[in-house]
Amino acid sequence: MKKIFDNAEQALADIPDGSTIMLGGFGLCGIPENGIAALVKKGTKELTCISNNAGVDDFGIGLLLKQHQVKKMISSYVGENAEFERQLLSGELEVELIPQGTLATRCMAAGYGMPAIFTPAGVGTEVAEGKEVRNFNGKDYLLEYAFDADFALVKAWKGDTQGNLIFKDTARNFNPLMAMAAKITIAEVEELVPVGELDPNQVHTAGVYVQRIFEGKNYEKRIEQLTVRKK
Amino acid sequence: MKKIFDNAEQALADIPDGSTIMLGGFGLCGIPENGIAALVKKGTKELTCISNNAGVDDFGIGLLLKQHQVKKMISSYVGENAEFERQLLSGELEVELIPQGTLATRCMAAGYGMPAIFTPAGVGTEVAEGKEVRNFNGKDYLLEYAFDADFALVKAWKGDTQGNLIFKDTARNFNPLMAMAAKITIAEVEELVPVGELDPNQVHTAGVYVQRIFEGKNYEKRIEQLTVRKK
Amino acid sequence: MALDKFQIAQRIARELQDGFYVNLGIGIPTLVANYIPEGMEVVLQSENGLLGMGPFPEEGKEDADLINAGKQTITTLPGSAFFDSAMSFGMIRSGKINLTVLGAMEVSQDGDIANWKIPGKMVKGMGGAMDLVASAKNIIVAMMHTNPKGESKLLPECSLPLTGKRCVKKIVTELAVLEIKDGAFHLLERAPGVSVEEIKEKTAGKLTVEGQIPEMIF
Amino acid sequence: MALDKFQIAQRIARELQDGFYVNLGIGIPTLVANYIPEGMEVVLQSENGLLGMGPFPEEGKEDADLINAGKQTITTLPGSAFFDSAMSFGMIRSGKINLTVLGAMEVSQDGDIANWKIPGKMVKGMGGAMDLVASAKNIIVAMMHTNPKGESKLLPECSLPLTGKRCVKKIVTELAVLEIKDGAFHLLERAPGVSVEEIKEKTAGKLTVEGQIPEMIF
Repeated sequence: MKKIFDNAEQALADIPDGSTIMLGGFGLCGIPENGIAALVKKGTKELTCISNNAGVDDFGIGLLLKQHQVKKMISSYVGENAEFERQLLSGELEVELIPQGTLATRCMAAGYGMPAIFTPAGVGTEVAEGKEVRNFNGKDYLLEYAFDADFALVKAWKGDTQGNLIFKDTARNFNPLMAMAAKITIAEVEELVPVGELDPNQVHTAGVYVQRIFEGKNYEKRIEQLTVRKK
Repeated sequence: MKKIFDNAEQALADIPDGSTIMLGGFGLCGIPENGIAALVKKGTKELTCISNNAGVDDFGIGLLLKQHQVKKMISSYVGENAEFERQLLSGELEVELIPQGTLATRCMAAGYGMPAIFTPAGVGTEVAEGKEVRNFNGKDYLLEYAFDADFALVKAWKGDTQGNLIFKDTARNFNPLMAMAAKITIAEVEELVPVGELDPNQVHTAGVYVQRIFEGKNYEKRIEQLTVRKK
Repeated sequence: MALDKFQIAQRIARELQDGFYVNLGIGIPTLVANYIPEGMEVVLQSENGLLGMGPFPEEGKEDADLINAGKQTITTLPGSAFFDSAMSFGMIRSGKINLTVLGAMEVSQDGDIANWKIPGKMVKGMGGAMDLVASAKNIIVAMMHTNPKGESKLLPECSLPLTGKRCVKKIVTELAVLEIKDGAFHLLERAPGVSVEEIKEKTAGKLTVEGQIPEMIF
Repeated sequence: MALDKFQIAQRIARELQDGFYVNLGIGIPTLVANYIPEGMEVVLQSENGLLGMGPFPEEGKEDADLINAGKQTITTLPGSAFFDSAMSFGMIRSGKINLTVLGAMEVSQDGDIANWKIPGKMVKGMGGAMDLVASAKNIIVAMMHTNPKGESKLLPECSLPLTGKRCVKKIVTELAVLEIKDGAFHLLERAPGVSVEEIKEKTAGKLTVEGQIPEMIF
């Protein structure tokens, strides 16, 4: 069982053009910084990216957009990115906007082997167009399908050599869901520890979901909205 | 926000006859011992119990069965209980057997606000009788509905005064799922700690799901199948 | 006199009850947190995966791994719990969040809400708003009564693409508190010194005024 | 000579591959854990909520909170992880478990399996068996070729209520290893000294025998 890779380049080496890739993170919090950098370096093109947000102009998925590596974004919120807006308006970039909870639950559905789920989000809105509506107990729900992604790039706080992961604070967000959902999950961790060091009761993502793992380097962890109070 | 109760009697005082109650645990592992004892003492009748198993003759849900407090059991496996068998054969007790994963996922569905889920378990068997079958990507799935339970009795290792719970080892099983699923969740914990003592990253069940909590007493934690190896 | 945004938040805070779990949207709704009555326990949910959201961190103590749904740096409180986004929206969908407060561009007399998209403008996305409005048992909208052009935002029908249908229960604007039921805005309270006439004038949808309408007191 | 239950387990263990996640049912399947080849990493799942199941505890070190799906006291191994029952069956349904080994009362030539219910007898329930057989990509059945009355358990069609349809891929009995495909049992290997004739005689379903059938070596 060889899950450990030396770095992002090696772990992502075989991602082909045209792949559907899930990228963990909410805003710039908990994003796979090393994985994105490796994709940029590698120049993988025609990507369909499933990610709650699309980064900012010079960080996160914004770096992939700048290199025109993204064909389609599937996200819930894509503000704060001028290059994104330019490509969208010029028709270079395809965008599918879906409710955040639906995004999360469609990841979970894939991880749980459920082909579709029902959610009330979007009923009566344009999100419902072309979708099956079904009433349960007097309330309408949309049928939404599980995602089918080739790769997931997720970022955890700690991981062990069997692929078990622990996330920190709100950097957890979509990461454990995407880890469960993709065919091949590549996890980058701030600290890669020997097997046996993580408490089995505290593992958020069991190693069964993680095919490749490496210790990431030089995390910038950029803050999008610094808000503080005086001491 | 008054979630803390002194003991099981007080926390369960208002459970009426005829309630649908979820009981956590797998076999005798992680069962709400104090809650069951309080139900026995209180003599609540005509219960519909949702629980993976039905205890043994003199422990767990078996204690409720002995007092004829259970009208219906919804379980996946009910062996190892002579009184159960007697009541079932005599028609005193109604039993609905459902696959274990379906049981778990129907709990989860309730907790996640999903009215129904799709699962392949039971397709082509008598479990599928009368149920909607739907094909996704060439595979058949059954439509199974979320449970609708009045109360959940769950047992955790540690809990805090806001209702946050941490489970231990395989005593986790159905407990966090049922905690999410019922209208009123009553958690008993081996150790009730002040708020702030649990690491927010290690909480398995957030307090929002727990309406009542108490520190349980005198846990017997009976072992059903003692298997050991020589030193 | 019309309420300022702090007073709108303050008024909404009166809807809180002890033990409530509350989701506050970006903008005025966020300010509601500053007016939680002393001694009342209210737990704030941030839909990116936190229950028990605390105030902004002290300068220098910010942590990039700890943000709210508005991407702002925040803190935890004793009793906080983290979870993933599916569980977060799971607890929203299953009705465990007692109150949701959010902003809107338009609300209809049937409780429809539009707050995510203006045709012709760059669309940033709905984020978690559609999930929240479709699921929450109790939704209060905090918004101005009129748009910058002076047009009413309380309409017979929304003109903008909807975020959700028949979901808003109450609206607090700079002028009034209104309840939505039976296809109409029911005027409950007026801002100090604001007349029923002015509210009528600025409400394009069906407005019901029954009896004396009390003034809010601050 | 027919295999004993340990040899059946030993033979099944040869189907393991490095890095496999495996779910072993109660009975003979459990014994497979004893024959994992040296140096091969195989992680055992227990569907009550554990990956990385270890051996039985030393006397006196048993823990009531740590049991397997057969309710036996067990241990963890370095790298173990606990999870709830929904996630456990989630990973089963999504095909993350590479191999499932379980017992059966009957198997049909189409891969149907019956192992949970005998009409007229007290029914204990299906536990997790229906979930496992409906979802696993690779299912091996470990069972005796015939029942105590000497009747074949490899049938054209199951006579007992089904646990799952068209799911069994391989069967290892005391007499043979058989693959199920195209509506037939394909004989792959014989137990040492067991003749093809005997296997034919004890297989009620359609049996395909192509070329020389090798003997298993232990």
